Amino acid sequence: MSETVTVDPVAMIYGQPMAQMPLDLYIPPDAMAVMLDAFEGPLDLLLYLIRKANVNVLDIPMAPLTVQYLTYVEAMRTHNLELAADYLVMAAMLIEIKSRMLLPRARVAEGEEGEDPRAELVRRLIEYEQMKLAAHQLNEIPQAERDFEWVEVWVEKSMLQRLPEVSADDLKNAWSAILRQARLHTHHHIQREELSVREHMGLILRHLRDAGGFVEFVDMFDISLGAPVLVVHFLAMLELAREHLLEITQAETFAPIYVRLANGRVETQIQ
Amino acid sequence: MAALKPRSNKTPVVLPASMPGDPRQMKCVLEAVLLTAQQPLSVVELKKVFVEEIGSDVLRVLLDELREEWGGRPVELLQLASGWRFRTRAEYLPYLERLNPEKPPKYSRAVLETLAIIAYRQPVTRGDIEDIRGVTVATQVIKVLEERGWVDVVGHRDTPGRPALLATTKKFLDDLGLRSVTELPPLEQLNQTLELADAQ
Amino acid sequence: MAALKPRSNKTPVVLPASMPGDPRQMKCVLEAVLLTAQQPLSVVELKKVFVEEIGSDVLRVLLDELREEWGGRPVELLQLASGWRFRTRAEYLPYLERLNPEKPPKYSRAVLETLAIIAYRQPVTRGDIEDIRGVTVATQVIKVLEERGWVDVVGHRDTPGRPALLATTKKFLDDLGLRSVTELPPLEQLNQTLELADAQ
Repeated sequence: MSETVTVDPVAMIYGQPMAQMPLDLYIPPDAMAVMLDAFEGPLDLLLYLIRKANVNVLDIPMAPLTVQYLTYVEAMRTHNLELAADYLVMAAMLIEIKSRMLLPRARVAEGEEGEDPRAELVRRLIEYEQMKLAAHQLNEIPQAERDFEWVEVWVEKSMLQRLPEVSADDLKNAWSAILRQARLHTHHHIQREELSVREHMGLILRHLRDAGGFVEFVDMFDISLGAPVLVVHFLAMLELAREHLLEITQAETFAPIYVRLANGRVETQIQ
Repeated sequence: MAALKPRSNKTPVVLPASMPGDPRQMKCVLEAVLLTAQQPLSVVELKKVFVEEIGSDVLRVLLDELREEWGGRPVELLQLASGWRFRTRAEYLPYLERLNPEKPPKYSRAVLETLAIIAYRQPVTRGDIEDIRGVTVATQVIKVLEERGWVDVVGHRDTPGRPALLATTKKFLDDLGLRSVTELPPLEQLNQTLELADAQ
Repeated sequence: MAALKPRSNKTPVVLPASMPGDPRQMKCVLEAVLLTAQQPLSVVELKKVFVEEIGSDVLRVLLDELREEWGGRPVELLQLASGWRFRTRAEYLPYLERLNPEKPPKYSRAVLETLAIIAYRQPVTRGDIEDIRGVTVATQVIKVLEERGWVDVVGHRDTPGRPALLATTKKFLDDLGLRSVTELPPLEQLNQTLELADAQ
């Protein structure tokens, strides 16, 4: 597993032997600065190095990787790039792994090997790589505002005429207020009235209005409504006559009785 | 470096060929633009949308066609002073309203009391209402109720000036969910309640 | 006393008869409401639009039909995490951009990787993100995502310092056209030779 260390070192970096010169190490300083700045961190840099070497992540050759990593970190320093402490922590970790791999593997149990010193690094690399790819895929998904717009058709609210709501209770309360008020002005009395008679007074006036102001008495009644309604209707008619709102006429005995609006005039302003 | 592409215009979908001479495609573009616009778009602005030069006359024809195509839909394309815009038809506003209900407006006390008097004492003249309320009834108050279709003139009292007699309409009953005026809260109860309340 | 149903149809506008059993009319109403909505509308919200009681299943069928009817149009109806909403198809963006050349938000790799970690590993603390990325996460990075409304704090881990637990929001899913986190692209199963997406 660790046969890579057998190559003769070509250089010593941080006291470590360098197996071979990183092949792509010479890059014009400006380009180098731009490139180094593009790494998202030590894991990103390590992934880049591993990809360049086209090696199996499960069997990382620690020595050359460590050498290359340190070379890049050194390059970052010389270019005065802001070098996060994370890079140095990673350097220490790499060196530690590498040195542990030089030691004979301690036997944990019969026939079993102890954990590979690279295991934790591999796990982290794989996880980071996975998230890096996921970030790339996320960015491919069409995004609101960047790749599409939401439809939002204009609504002209003023086109909706909002009318107040009134309930029978509102009327009752209004009436209570009126009664209280009326009590203060004792000069007039509000008596209890037979409501249905009042309603039928309106119905009769409307009927006459719609009929041109003149209707035969018997046509004023709808027999199908039943006796109580007919009586109320009749009472309403008498009340209207008493208030001089309509006239009931009969030319002679047994002749048809006619009901007409007082003055026989049709109210022209009625729609 | 695996620099992620900042923009993802790598939609697999082929861009619509919007060459002049494909009016259907151009109308689709106009539709997309107008459905998402936050304000009316003028013909000048709409021309900017296309890469090719498009005559204002051509654009106007397309817009007219688009307006017609949307004819029977719940949303209509309008030409306003400042440009073209889609707008929801008025008859759908009540549905939108139900989604985001606002507090309904209220009638003034004068309107409510006048309505109560007309409802309970109909038919009544304006003079009757004034007698009962003890104050002058503004013409506006009666007008509000007439415009609402809740009150109308059913005749005239045969007294000097022939004042109009006001009564409630069938629409009033319908809108209040009543079958007849007799279903209004009875007055006698009210009187008693009031007397009881006052006695305490 | 007359039991009154609260009435809400007080518009002078005639309501379209949207009796259950007129799916075409109901779809028109849904269309009007969805085309004008300022955010996705859930099935529960859409039900409120109708006066009558409508089953969720019926509504879903109508929505599916509506989505299909809009199939070939420049605008599409989508089911998102927080509900249904119309949006323009991606291929129309170039036209919209020409009208409104404002640059859309473009996120750095740091922001995107942080977002990916939150989306796929949620809920996570900032420490978790730093562990995975191997670098310190700048406050600004999280702030960008929070301000977009894509990420928020959903709790605190019961460890020293009680670090905030971050998760993605419904808006994040909505803005990406997704109904659920499970619709995110599946994670690549990497175990052999590492290959970067842009490896050439």
